[in-house]
Amino acid sequence: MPGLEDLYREIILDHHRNPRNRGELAPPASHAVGHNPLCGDEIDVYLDVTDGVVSDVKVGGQGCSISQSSASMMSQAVKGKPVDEVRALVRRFKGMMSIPDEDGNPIEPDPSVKLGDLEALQGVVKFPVRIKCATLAWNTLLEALEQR
Amino acid sequence: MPGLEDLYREIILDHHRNPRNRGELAPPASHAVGHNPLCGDEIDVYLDVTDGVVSDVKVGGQGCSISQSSASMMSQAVKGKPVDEVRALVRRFKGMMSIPDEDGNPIEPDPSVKLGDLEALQGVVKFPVRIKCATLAWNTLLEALEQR
Amino acid sequence: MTNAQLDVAAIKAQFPLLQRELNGAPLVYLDSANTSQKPQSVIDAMSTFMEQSYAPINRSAYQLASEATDAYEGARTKVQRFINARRDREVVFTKNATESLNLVAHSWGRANLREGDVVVLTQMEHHANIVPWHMLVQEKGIQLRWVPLTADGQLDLTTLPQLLDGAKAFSFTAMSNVLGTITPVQQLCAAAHDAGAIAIVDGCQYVPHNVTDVQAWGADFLAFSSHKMCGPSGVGVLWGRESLLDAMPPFLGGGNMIADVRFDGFTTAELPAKFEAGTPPIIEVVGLGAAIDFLDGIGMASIRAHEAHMAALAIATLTERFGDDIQLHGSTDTEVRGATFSFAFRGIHPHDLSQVLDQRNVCVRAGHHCAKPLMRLMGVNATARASFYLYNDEHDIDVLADALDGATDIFGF
Amino acid sequence: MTNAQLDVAAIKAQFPLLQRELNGAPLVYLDSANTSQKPQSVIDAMSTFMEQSYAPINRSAYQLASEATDAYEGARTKVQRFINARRDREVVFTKNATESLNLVAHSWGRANLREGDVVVLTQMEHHANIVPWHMLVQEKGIQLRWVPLTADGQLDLTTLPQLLDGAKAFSFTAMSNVLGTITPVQQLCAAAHDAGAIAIVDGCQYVPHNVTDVQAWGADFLAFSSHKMCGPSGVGVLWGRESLLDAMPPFLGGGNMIADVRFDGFTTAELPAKFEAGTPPIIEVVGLGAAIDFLDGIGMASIRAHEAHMAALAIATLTERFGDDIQLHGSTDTEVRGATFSFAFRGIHPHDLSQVLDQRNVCVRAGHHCAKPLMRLMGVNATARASFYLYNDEHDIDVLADALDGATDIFGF
Ligand SMILES: Cc1ncc(COP(=O)(O)O)c(C=O)c1O
Ligand SMILES: Cc1ncc(COP(=O)(O)O)c(C=O)c1O
Repeated sequence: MPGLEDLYREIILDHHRNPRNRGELAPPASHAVGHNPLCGDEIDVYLDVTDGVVSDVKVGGQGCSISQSSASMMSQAVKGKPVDEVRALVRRFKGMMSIPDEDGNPIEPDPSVKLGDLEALQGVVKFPVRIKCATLAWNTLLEALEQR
Repeated sequence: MPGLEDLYREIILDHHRNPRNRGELAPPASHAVGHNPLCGDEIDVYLDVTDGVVSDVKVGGQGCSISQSSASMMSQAVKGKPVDEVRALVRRFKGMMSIPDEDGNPIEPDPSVKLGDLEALQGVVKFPVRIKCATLAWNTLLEALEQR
Repeated sequence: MTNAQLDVAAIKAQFPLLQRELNGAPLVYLDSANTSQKPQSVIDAMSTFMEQSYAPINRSAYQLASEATDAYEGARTKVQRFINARRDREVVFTKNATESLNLVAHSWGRANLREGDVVVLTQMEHHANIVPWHMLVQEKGIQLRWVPLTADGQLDLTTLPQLLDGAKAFSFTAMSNVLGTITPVQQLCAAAHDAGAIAIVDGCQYVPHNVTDVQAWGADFLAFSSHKMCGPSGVGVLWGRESLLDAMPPFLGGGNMIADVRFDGFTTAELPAKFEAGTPPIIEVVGLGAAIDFLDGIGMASIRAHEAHMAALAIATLTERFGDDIQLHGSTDTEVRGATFSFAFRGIHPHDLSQVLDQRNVCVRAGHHCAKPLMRLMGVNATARASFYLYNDEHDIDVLADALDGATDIFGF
Repeated sequence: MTNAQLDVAAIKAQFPLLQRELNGAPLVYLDSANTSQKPQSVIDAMSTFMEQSYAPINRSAYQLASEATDAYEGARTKVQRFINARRDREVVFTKNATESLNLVAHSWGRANLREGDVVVLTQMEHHANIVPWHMLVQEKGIQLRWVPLTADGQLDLTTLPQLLDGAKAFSFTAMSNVLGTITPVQQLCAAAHDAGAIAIVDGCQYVPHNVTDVQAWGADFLAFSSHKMCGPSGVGVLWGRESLLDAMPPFLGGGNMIADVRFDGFTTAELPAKFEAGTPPIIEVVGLGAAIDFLDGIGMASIRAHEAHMAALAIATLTERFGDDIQLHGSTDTEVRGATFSFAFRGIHPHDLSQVLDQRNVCVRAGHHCAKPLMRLMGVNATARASFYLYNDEHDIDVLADALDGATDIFGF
């Protein structure tokens, strides 16, 4: 059994205690709500995109330490990034979570996409039930991107 | 395992080979069709009742030796009997087949009701799957009685 | 209250999974409200049946098939007796309680409910007793009314007559899977009947833990699942009042449920076959029969007494140790609650809590427990839930408490 | 054709029930088209799972639950590979093939069929692929058309284009449970698609006996049952094309199939959860996974070859011994038939025949085989049916023939 220290890295607990970019954005910002039907967690992602760049992002909702810190780290990572880089990052992150691509094949890591702090979430893979927690914010982000 | 001789008594095989009262009765005779959904057997019972007495009865349809001979013996047994005696006989016969009454209780044999040749069907009880074959004609008879 | 009635150590010894050690320590399984573990006798009954008597039922004439049919139909009689139903043809085997409730909503509902008709539910229902009715809202335009709750998680019956006024059905749980609340089933059935409504009881959480008597209740339908009562997955029960079942249209179509099929139509078989389309869960029904034998051997009244004792002890232990840091949802009165506890602990998210408890082999569920409307009412997304069954002992409560202490070390804020 | 590929003695040895002796003689089980026996590996997989890893799936965070979830979802992947589906989310676990077909008729049918719409079936369908459509005739006023049969029990495809003209769905069996006929599935799927209809395949009798490839077929839905393929009862499969499943409304409502539930409505979960309401047949799905491992270990192509050999040998033996006294229904061409034989013998009613065969421990089914429309077409109420599977050997054919001879002694007329 993998140890809890693999899951609850200090940086994760920090984001959990002090979540970044909490709040809402008024329309015309896009807004998506993600549910984890297994545990009832809900995440709101608000997104402003200006000239193809994520100019602002806010996160709302409730969830466990993993889903909350993943959302917080996600918000930091995507803010100011061009939309196509954001998409590449989502893909890279999902690959790290061993989520397969559309065709069910493993996602090869793209070395040009840097994960930075997000690597702290790597340990989640050892706790398969928590993968859905970690990816919730990211799927909701994708939905918010679709809505534009 | 009970032997086949318990099931296929000579009198049963005789009724199977030479079924009595085969045929149809024209309306206003009542007519009911019984299905054994398990094996697909079908039995037609036609019934004329005059002054409270079963004045004529005919049997149609197809089935196995047990259902056919039971129908044939039934037709002999009820012809000419008052309807209430017929009902008592059905009850007695079902009791012999260890069919419980409406409330799920065993039917006590009523010694005043004579089974006669029908006792040959007693051995069917040892072959529970065949009980439905033996009772098919009798249930259909009840239905034909209801229809009047 | 003493625990003299139940020899838990002896019971626990009959559950192979509870002998399992993970990371060098035994499992403390506190998730029986979700699904229960299986005693050796049930496992063996299924294996032996497959090894010696497996065959199609109700279809073939040979001896093996008739042995299998006897085993299957024998289990039906066991279920009938276990819930004190009047006749065994009132007992329908489904795949789970969810199918049982869908069967009622679909078959009884479609035949008896028109636009504007009212069905009354309670605010603490499981999704299985909500979504099938929502589907009828969408399809038929029926209306739902909800019995509200008191602060300690019991049904607030003050407005029940108004809610039931003009209603066609009242469908409610006999025991909440979130709060542990046991509802006054007999009284609720009577209230439904007074209003001219039928009474549908979700017995998922009640039947495994208490003496059940559908005739004493005066209920019209009862749904429950084998897997929560020491039986296998893959089989549920719908009991229904004969006259209602007889009058209902069929649910699933196929083999076994027909009297005749032609190119241009079909007629249905008698009860209970009418509602058992296709090859039934033969092995599983046999397993359920063995589970009933097992539970009967211990005695449902003793099981209930043990669980009331466990509930009282859990409340005492946890509040003593953690005071205001733990919030146990639901009533503290063990007369109206079973041994299923949702709780909040020191602001730690239930998912994290269950992860940390798992480190000590304590299995509790975290989530919405398929009762999202209730969760919203409680103002939470999720709770942690510890549920005790006949194989849990007093020591398990201490292990839980110790493990909770450990959680604080990580999320110490 | 030789039988070099299959070591039947070794296979038979793995089935405990086939070792059983009744009245001092071994069983000759010839009713696998009805339901199949279970190998030790399947029985053990279920017991071991219950003893060591049983827990709720997809709901709880602790390690035991995640082991159970892996076992359950791992079996889904096995099924996916076994039928060569594109993705595992296209694989839905039901309670049996009957539920699978009802699911399609109900959910796809209700969403896509209006009054007057045409669904095409064949005259040799099982009730499970007739009655759900009859229900839609009653409820929605759809129309059914029937593909006729040739004299030797194959599909008569001469009028297929006309029958399919304007049809919305074509639902057909890949192999008849009465006649043994294997239908040209790929061609039928293509014909359906040419006409703009979807193709629904009842694979109950095909999947256990042949290599299945839903992508090569170009099918849209496939239904089959675990219990006919060496797996436990209580679980069936519906495979569906992802785009169709995604677009369909749910079937049963309850836990697991929802994304959200409120007092005023619900939203559905993603595939496959959307169609798996309530606690699924966890233990049974694990058993099905073990059955697939077992069948894969032998190889479906070898199983098919063995059964073609058995079919040819049965035809040769029985006609040689009984000439015109036996009438084997269906084709004699083993390219288009499996080893399932309905037959008539010397005017003896099938029920009586099976009773007499049972005296020699030969288990055959007598009845309408849930195909009453076909029976009427054949001009009979019932047939006797002997069906062979991978554990039947050439000797079983001889025992059957000897037992048939014995029947004449009693009904010698
Ligand atoms: C061709 C065919 N379709 C459907 C079914 C129904 O399968 P089940 O009874 O497992 O639902 C069967 C088996 O009885 C069958 O042989
Ligand atoms: C109160 C209640 N109702 C219904 C259900 C549904 O039971 P199942 O999942 O066995 O269908 C459950 C269990 O999950 C329950 O606790």
